[in-house]
Order: sequence, then C-alpha cells, then structure tokens
Amino acid sequence: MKVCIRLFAVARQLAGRDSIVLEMPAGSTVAQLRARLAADVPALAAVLPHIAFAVGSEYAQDDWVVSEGSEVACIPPVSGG
Amino acid sequence: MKVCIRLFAVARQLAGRDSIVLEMPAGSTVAQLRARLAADVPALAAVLPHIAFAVGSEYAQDDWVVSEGSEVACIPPVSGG
Amino acid sequence: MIDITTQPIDTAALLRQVGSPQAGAVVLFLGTAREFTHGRQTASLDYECYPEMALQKLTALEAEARTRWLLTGCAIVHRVGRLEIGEASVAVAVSTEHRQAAFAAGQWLIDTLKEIVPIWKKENWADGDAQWVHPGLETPPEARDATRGRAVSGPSPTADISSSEHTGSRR
Amino acid sequence: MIDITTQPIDTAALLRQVGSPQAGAVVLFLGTAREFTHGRQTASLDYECYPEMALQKLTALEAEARTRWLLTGCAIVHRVGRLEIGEASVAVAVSTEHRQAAFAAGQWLIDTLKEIVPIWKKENWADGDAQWVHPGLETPPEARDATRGRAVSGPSPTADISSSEHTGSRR
Repeated sequence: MKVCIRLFAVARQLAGRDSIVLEMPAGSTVAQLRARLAADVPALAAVLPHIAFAVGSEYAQDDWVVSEGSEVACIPPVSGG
Repeated sequence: MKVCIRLFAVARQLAGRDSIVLEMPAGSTVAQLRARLAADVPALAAVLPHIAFAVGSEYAQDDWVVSEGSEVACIPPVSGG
Repeated sequence: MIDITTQPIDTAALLRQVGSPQAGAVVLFLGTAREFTHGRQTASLDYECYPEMALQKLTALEAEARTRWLLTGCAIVHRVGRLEIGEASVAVAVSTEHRQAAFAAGQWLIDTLKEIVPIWKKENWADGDAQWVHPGLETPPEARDATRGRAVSGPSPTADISSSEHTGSRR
Repeated sequence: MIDITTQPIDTAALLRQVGSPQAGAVVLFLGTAREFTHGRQTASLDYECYPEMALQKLTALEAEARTRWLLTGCAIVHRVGRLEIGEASVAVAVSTEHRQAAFAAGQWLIDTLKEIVPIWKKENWADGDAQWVHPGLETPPEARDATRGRAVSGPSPTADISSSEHTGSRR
C-alpha cells in the first residue's frame, strides 16, 4: 500500500520536502513506517527516534497499524503557544 | 481636638451623610472614636463592630492614637473587584 | 499603571500598556457584572471607593507584586459608578517573561485587591431592592433600600490586612 | 471559538466573544514574541502548524476544559506565519461565573496546548541564524540555517499526550 507522510518543521527542513510517499506492506505499523523513513531519508535518521507520529490527526504509538489511505504525519516535539 | 471621619457605603447610607466631625480628647484611640461614633450616631451602632478604621489611608487597629488633623475613615468590609 | 475611573475600561489600551519586548506572556483579568447571584437577578451595580486610600492601596499592590515577581508590565484599573450587566468593574493586566509568573501575579493581585482595597459594590436587584455588599456583615434592615433585602454574608476580609496596618500608637 | 490565523490576533473581538451576562470573570492569556531568550536576541518568529490536526486538538482542548470547569465562554486563537517582536502568537480567553475557575481553565488550556497541539516555532535570531524549536530534540547541524546554531533543549512534551493517543492496533 502507498502511505503518504506529511513532514513539518525540522522534519520538513531536513528532508527538504513537505511530504513523502512510501510503498509499505499492508498491515505495517508506525514503527515500521518510522524505520522505512529513516532508511529512505537518511537526513531524518538522527531525529526520527524523537519524532511522534499521527494517524488521522491523532497521536499513534509504535504498534498502531496503519491503513491504506490514512493521513500520516511526523510530529516533532511541538513548540506552539 | 476635632476629628473628621469619612463614611462610605453602608456606613454612609445608615448615617445619612458622608462624614461626621467628632470633638475628642487629645490622645484618643481608634477604639474611643468607634465608641463615640456609636453613641453619637445610633444608626451605626450595630455595624460598627464590623467596620475597620483607616487613618491617613492606612488600616489602623483599635489602639492606634489619632492625631489632630489626621484623615480618618470608616471602612466597612470591602467588596470591590 | 493604576487608575480609578468612571469610564468603561479600555482593555486594548491596558494590553498595549503592559506589552513589552521583554514579555513572553500577558495575563488580563476582568471582573464583570454578572446577571445572577445565587439565582437572584441583578439589574445594575454601583461601585463606590475611598479615592485617596484606594489609589494608595492599588499602588502598594503593584509595588508588592513587583517584589514578588519580575513583571515587565503591570496595570490595574477599577471602575466606579453605575455598571450595567456584562461591563467590567476591574481589570488587572500583567506581563512577564514566562507565563507561570503572569498567572500567579494576576491572581494574587485580584485576590488581594478584593481583600484590602476600599471599594464597595451595591447590588441593584431586578426586583427593586438595593443593597451594599459587605462580606461578613449582616446588613441591618434600615440599610436596605427596600424590604425584601437579604444581606450577603461570607468570611470577613479584614483579617488579612496586617501587612500595611497601623499597629500600636503613633506617639 | 477556535481559530488558526495568519492575521494579528484581535483581542477585543475575543473578549467580546467570551463575554456573557453569566460571567463574573474573564481571563485572557497572550503569548507574545520575546526579544531575548537566555540572552540571545530574536529578530522574528515563524510559526508553522499541521492545520487539520491543530484545529482538531484545539477543539478537543476546549471540549475537555468545558468538562473540567463551567465555562460561560472559551476562545483559543493561534497565529501562524511570521511574527515580529511583541506580537501575540496565541490567545486563550475564558469566562466563568467566579474567578478561580477562569484562572485555572486559562492556565490548563495554555499549558496543555503547549504540550500537544502540533504547532512549531522557528527562532530567527538577530545574528542571522534560524532554528526550529523542538523541546528535547537536539537539532542536528544540518537542520540549522547558519553555523552558529545551538539547539534548545528541554523535557520532551510528548510523554503526556496519552489521553488522545492511538494505542494498539486498529484491526
């Protein structure tokens, strides 16, 4: 399945783009997305352990299974306010 | 000595005036002013035990000695804000 | 900045007043005239103050707050006279580097103002009664403008004012 | 009322928005762009958000605050884009019957907003460096716009977001 991951702030800056599409096996978890992203975009490898993921606008833990068509985003530590 | 006492809120309303001048012996304390005020203005007698006094814009305890020319005021429990 | 005014409080001016390049946080508190108190309807409020002492106490409050917190700005304005429902009777605005201090200072200022500053509120009830509000003081019948009055009671605020009180004799 | 906007925050409109005849207290918090952070001068700030999620999280924050306190009004506005020193990046306004709840709700809303809402700040330092602020994340050298950068560190805010988190698998 294709999974589109939106990138923000330092993640967007490091990757040089605001989203990336990964081809993943059906049933992939957030942890597997994170590993694939680190492999495909080495510039993100150092920060990915500190970056949360959101699926469908909710924070998602590593064991969350991503469905095809889900909106996935990298959420670096937030600093709004 | 003459002591002018300013009256506010319920004290002003009960006394029907916004100040009163008492003739007091030199060296009178706040407690003595309070007692004289209750005697001279019976309408205030019931509330005076609950009313603070200020001398020169500072709260003054019962043993405070009032000087001639001091600005004295009755301060019922406050309700600003 | 300290003020007592009969005019509506200009909150935009207060926010400008406390703004600062050093400030990361601003807290503005407004006390507003509420329509219902324990189910009883208020038509309007009248506020009265002892002007000289109220200004002096407000000034002292700001000074004390500045010893407790590093304020980049501070403004306190109390309105007096007739207020309609929804209007602000008091505004406290503070700015600080970080937000915790702004909340703490703002809350301390309004809490202490309500304990010690000589300002009084009269409830003009919708039923035609009117009544000075004096926490802890049962208003006697003759102090009511109408017969259906009921005194508001609560803890006496005058127990906590020792910090700036005359104690003992002066001579 | 929830909004994310590129325009200056209209605080007068927010205060009108949360005003209510049932309110006796209004607390407005503003986060403002500070000129100095640990002695280093900021020229401007850029804020970026994940719009869909940020709006959803702000809406959830208001709903959660309304379960914790009886709010007569609530408004949260975050600004994004370029901010000059002194401008407000965020405004939280709440009104309540009594003031304690207004302070508590206002403080909880801004504290929680800063922990969970996906909005990010970039410091554009006066020395020409620029840097995304990610508490707990040492920004690697390649993420700096100039060579004199220094990452801001602090406790990770992502530890406290479990209340609205996906946990476990969905199928």
